[in-house]
Amino acid sequence: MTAPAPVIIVSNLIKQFGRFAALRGVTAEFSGGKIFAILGDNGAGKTTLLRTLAGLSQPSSGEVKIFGAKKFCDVCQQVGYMAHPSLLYDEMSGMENLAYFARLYGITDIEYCAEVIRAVGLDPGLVRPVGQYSQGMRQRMSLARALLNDPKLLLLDEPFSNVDLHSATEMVRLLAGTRDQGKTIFIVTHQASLLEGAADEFVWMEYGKIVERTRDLKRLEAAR
Amino acid sequence: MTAPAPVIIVSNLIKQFGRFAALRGVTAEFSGGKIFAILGDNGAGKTTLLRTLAGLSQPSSGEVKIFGAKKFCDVCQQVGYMAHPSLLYDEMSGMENLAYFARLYGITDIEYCAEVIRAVGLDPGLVRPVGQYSQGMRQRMSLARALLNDPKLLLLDEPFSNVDLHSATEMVRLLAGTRDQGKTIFIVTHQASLLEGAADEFVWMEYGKIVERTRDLKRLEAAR
Amino acid sequence: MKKAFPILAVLTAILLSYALYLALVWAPTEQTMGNVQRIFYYHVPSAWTAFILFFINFVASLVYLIKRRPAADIIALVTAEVGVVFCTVVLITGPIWARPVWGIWWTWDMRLTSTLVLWLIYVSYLFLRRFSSGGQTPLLAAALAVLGALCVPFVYFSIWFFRTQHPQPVMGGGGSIDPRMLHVLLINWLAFSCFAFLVCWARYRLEKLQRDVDEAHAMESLLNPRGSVR
Amino acid sequence: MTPPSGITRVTLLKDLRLEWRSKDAINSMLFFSLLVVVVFSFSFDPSAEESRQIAGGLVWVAFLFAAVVALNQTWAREIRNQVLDAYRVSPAPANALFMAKTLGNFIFVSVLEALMTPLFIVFYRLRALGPSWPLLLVAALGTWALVVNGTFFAAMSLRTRSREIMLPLLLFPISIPALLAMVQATTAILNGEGARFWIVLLATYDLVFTTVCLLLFETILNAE
Amino acid sequence: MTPPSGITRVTLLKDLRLEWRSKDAINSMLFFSLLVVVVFSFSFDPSAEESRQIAGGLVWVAFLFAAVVALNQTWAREIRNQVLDAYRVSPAPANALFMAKTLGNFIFVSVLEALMTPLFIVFYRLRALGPSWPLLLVAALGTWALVVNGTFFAAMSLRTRSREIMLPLLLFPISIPALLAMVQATTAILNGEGARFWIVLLATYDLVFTTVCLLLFETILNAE
Ligand code: HEM
Ligand SMILES: Nc1ncnc2c1ncn2[C@@H]1O[C@H](COP(=O)(O)OP(=O)(O)OP(=O)(O)O)[C@@H](O)[C@H]1O
Ligand SMILES: Nc1ncnc2c1ncn2[C@@H]1O[C@H](COP(=O)(O)OP(=O)(O)OP(=O)(O)O)[C@@H](O)[C@H]1O
Ligand SMILES: [Mg+2]
Ligand SMILES: [Mg+2]
Repeated sequence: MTAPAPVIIVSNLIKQFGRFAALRGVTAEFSGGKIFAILGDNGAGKTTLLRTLAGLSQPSSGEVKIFGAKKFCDVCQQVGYMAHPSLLYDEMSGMENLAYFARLYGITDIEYCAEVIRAVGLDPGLVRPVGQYSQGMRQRMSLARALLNDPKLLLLDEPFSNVDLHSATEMVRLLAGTRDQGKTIFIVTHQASLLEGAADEFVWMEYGKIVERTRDLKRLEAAR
Repeated sequence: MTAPAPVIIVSNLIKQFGRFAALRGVTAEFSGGKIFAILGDNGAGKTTLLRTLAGLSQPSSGEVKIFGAKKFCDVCQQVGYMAHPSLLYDEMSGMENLAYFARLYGITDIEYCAEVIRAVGLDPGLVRPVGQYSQGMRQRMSLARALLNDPKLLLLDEPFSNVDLHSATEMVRLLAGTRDQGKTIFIVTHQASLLEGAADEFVWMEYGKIVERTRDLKRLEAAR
Repeated sequence: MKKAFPILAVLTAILLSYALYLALVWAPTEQTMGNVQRIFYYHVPSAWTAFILFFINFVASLVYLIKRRPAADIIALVTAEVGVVFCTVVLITGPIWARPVWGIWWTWDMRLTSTLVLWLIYVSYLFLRRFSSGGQTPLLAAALAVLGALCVPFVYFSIWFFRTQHPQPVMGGGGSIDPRMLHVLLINWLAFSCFAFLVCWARYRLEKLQRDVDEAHAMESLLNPRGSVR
Repeated sequence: MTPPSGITRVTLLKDLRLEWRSKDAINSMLFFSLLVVVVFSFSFDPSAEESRQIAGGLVWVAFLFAAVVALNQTWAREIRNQVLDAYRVSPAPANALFMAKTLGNFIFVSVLEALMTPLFIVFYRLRALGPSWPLLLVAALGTWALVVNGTFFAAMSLRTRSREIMLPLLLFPISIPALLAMVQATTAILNGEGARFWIVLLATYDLVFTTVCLLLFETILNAE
Repeated sequence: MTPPSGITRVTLLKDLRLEWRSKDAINSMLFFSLLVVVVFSFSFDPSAEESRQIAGGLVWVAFLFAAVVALNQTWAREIRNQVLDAYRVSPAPANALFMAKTLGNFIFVSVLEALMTPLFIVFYRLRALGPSWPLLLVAALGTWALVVNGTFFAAMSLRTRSREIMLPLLLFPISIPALLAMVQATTAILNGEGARFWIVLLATYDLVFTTVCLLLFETILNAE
């Protein structure tokens, strides 16, 4: 592998909600092919940062460049986003959901959708609607949706909260595998210990700023 | 302290949702003055068990006895319940919330409510509505509501999910203190490690049954 | 019990065909309205049957509220369903009759209106049963059934002033009806009641079976060490 | 113990205070009722003699639709963070809550009506031929009929799918007698005829349905 | 890339399939429209000559109320698990979604009207004096006017608190010209007079508002 080039450049990002600033000047560069774990206390601005990266939230000031593009819609084909809610239709089966979202990305190949489902360890033949899946299954399906367009950049918001330890470790393994294929992955989570072996860098946020970036979780936890 | 007497007796509790049995015969006795951590995979039936104990969900068959009473309403003065949602009005300040709920328990003393808020480490003078609290503050306020009637039995559902590590450890400390005053506490959680020092017993649920009760978390985690 | 069902079914079929013969052939033709009047033998017995079924629904719902017996809930469900069907028959035969006789499909007459309101109430009951989630459907439905039944007398009082175009009750009213017509009417009513009872019974057994199957599934998942097969 | 009436009072006060504080509901309902009147006058040329003669019906249909929109929001605040569960685990009686909600809605809808009526009078140039004070009585009784059933059915539809559409489905059929009585009484009074019968009918309806709703509400509230 | 029209098609088909599968919405709307007709006929004695003369207005007001209730549900499915965010991060154009929703609502409301009209005709014994086929044109144009604005404003009110009440607040004022045109055209046609002016007015209204909504929708969708 060649040395990874910066995939995301964030400069002086500020996001205000009324009088309150959720992001108070975030400046950072993130290089490709790595897993970044974004940690921080409640209200630190992690979700806001991720939504801004995904173009779902317009920053009050500052700039985000993804793959060199300033407008998110220019690169949306290459980004996958997974939020805390599932972003899936509860009434449709997993396969129907993926088939629909695939069309939004211009993919019409049904067999390909089935493959993605298999990749996250689910059975594409399941006819049950997603609403009746267990929490763990739903999170996987949600991940499958984010992986659908074979994105080079993955943004995941609390993928493990409310998921049992077993399912969580399995998901981490899956993500590490994806990273090894050269993808860049951002994971916001409160359960840093799950990512101890997998993440390449831990990013600590506090009061709307990135205050520390380190490879050593132990040291970070001791400091905070 | 004298030897604790059984506070909760659950016999052959079954709860069905249509064709699906969420609780499949839970039989157990829990003695007073302890912290019980209820663990288990997603969908194991932990929340259902807790809701049944709190009289919010009627069992399909089987019986719950709390402090010897079969009907929950006879002992509701002595039970505190905290769910995953906050059970608070987002539009009122913490103090107003507590003042209202206190009235439901026949408490009219405002100063007492302020004390409870102080006990969970918040400032009773805060005028902001609860909806604008950070997640961690809201969880604390929710705990304050559960503690309001000075209950002998506390039922807590995932009090730490989405709460940062720092707030969580503080909450555990607070609960341990409450236990030392002779209260019985049930905590459903996926973050067992937080309770390692504090819980007196770990209860492992699987497929709607209690399959193991132990004092040794390490052994439990190794086995599962 | 189970053996009685086919016997009753056969008897009902015979009775129904006999009643059909009486209504279409044997009964005298009405002088002013002509043959269209024969719809009378379906219209009126359906109405009476529907009323009886709704009454049973009310009683069963009360019983359920007090005793919480699943059987009462099933009875309430099936009587409401079958009652709505019979009430629909009244609401369809009425206008069919009204068109040639009165020259209009519908008028805001007291009898017509009260039937319509009754129908609306019990359809909303069925809607509630269908839409409510979770295991507490019977309770909600029973509560609604009681409120709905209480509403009926008010419906009658609130529309009594509507000028009425509809014939007065046969029973206990003026009684100006040909005895042969009355005979046919009563036989038809008997046949309809038997039929309604039969349908209710079949539906009861079906529903009971359905619930038993659910129960068995739940029991199976109780015994299965890995939980239900999900 | 706070007596039930005390709990009704605090709950009602809390609701009123919250309404007042946000003024959201009030403002939007005001505007809504204005709009309804305007839409009606566009649809039914108010200067036409015919429209004036059916003004009694117009007014009540407008009130009914406004009330349905208002009633749908009744329980919204209580289920937002599952606050209703907090009420249910407390020793406060269910009927106190029901009375508080009904009274709250009664006040709310009455205010609406008080604001819409002058508009109707102006737009449709209504003039009563006889004494018009009995209209007040009719309005009060009729509003109570709508509101007591509406509150009850709104609580019922909490337990159903597609909550919003359920309320009119349940409320309309049962309210038909009350609606008829209101319309007839209004028309009679406007035309200078006696409305004694209708008023007695309405009063009986109110009495019967209030009693039964009170008897049944606990069951409804505790159904999951 | 799937072209916009293709995405409109799949989205529309998905919505129709889901509606069809549950049939909930259809059935309940059917019953609701029946109830509206019945409530109207109780309030406005249909046998009275006066009510028959304003039947054009009655029909449209009934349609308007039914449509508002229906439109309020339009986006419900899309915001349930924040599926809308999944749409927004995809490269699919916003207008494709808007057209799909508008068409879906148009079909839905048209079906409603087709079902309510015979009821009105029977209950109010309506009979057109002139040729009645232009009524179809008026209905189609009028429905489109309601639906295109309704869909737009429903999307807009997603971002506001008290969502349900917002829709009529926004929709009614803007729809007043359309409503007026519809009512006048209907009355004119029923009375055998020409309605050319009103039809041209409606068509222009439709054209203008459809264009403007399409131009603005992307902004609305991407506003947080
Ligand atoms: C248009 C819709 C109509 C409806 C909803 C309707 C409804 C009913 C109902 C509910 C009853 C049973 C009432 C009772 O026994 O208390 C009934 C009875 C009867 N109907 Fe109708 N009806 C309709 C039209 C007609 C017409 C057009 C005629 C004939 C002119 C008619 C003739 C009768 C007669 C003769 C009875 C038996 C009288 C009695 O025993 O009550 N109905 N109808
Ligand atoms: N729409 C909004 N309006 C007002 N304030 C907001 C909004 N969204 C977020 N905030 C505020 O911005 C701050 C950062 O929120 P954010 O959701 O990014 O935190 P977070 O780091 O994800 O926290 P958590 O760990 O609890 O998810 C919080 O204080 C929150 O109250
Ligand atoms: N209202 C309901 N209707 C149908 N099934 C339900 C309902 N509530 C819970 N269940 C099912 O019962 C099972 C147990 O649910 P419960 O919420 O008790 O699990 P849990 O142990 O709390 O899981 P988690 O860790 O995800 O919170 C799950 O499979 C769930 O799907
Ligand atoms: Mg967050
Ligand atoms: Mg749970």
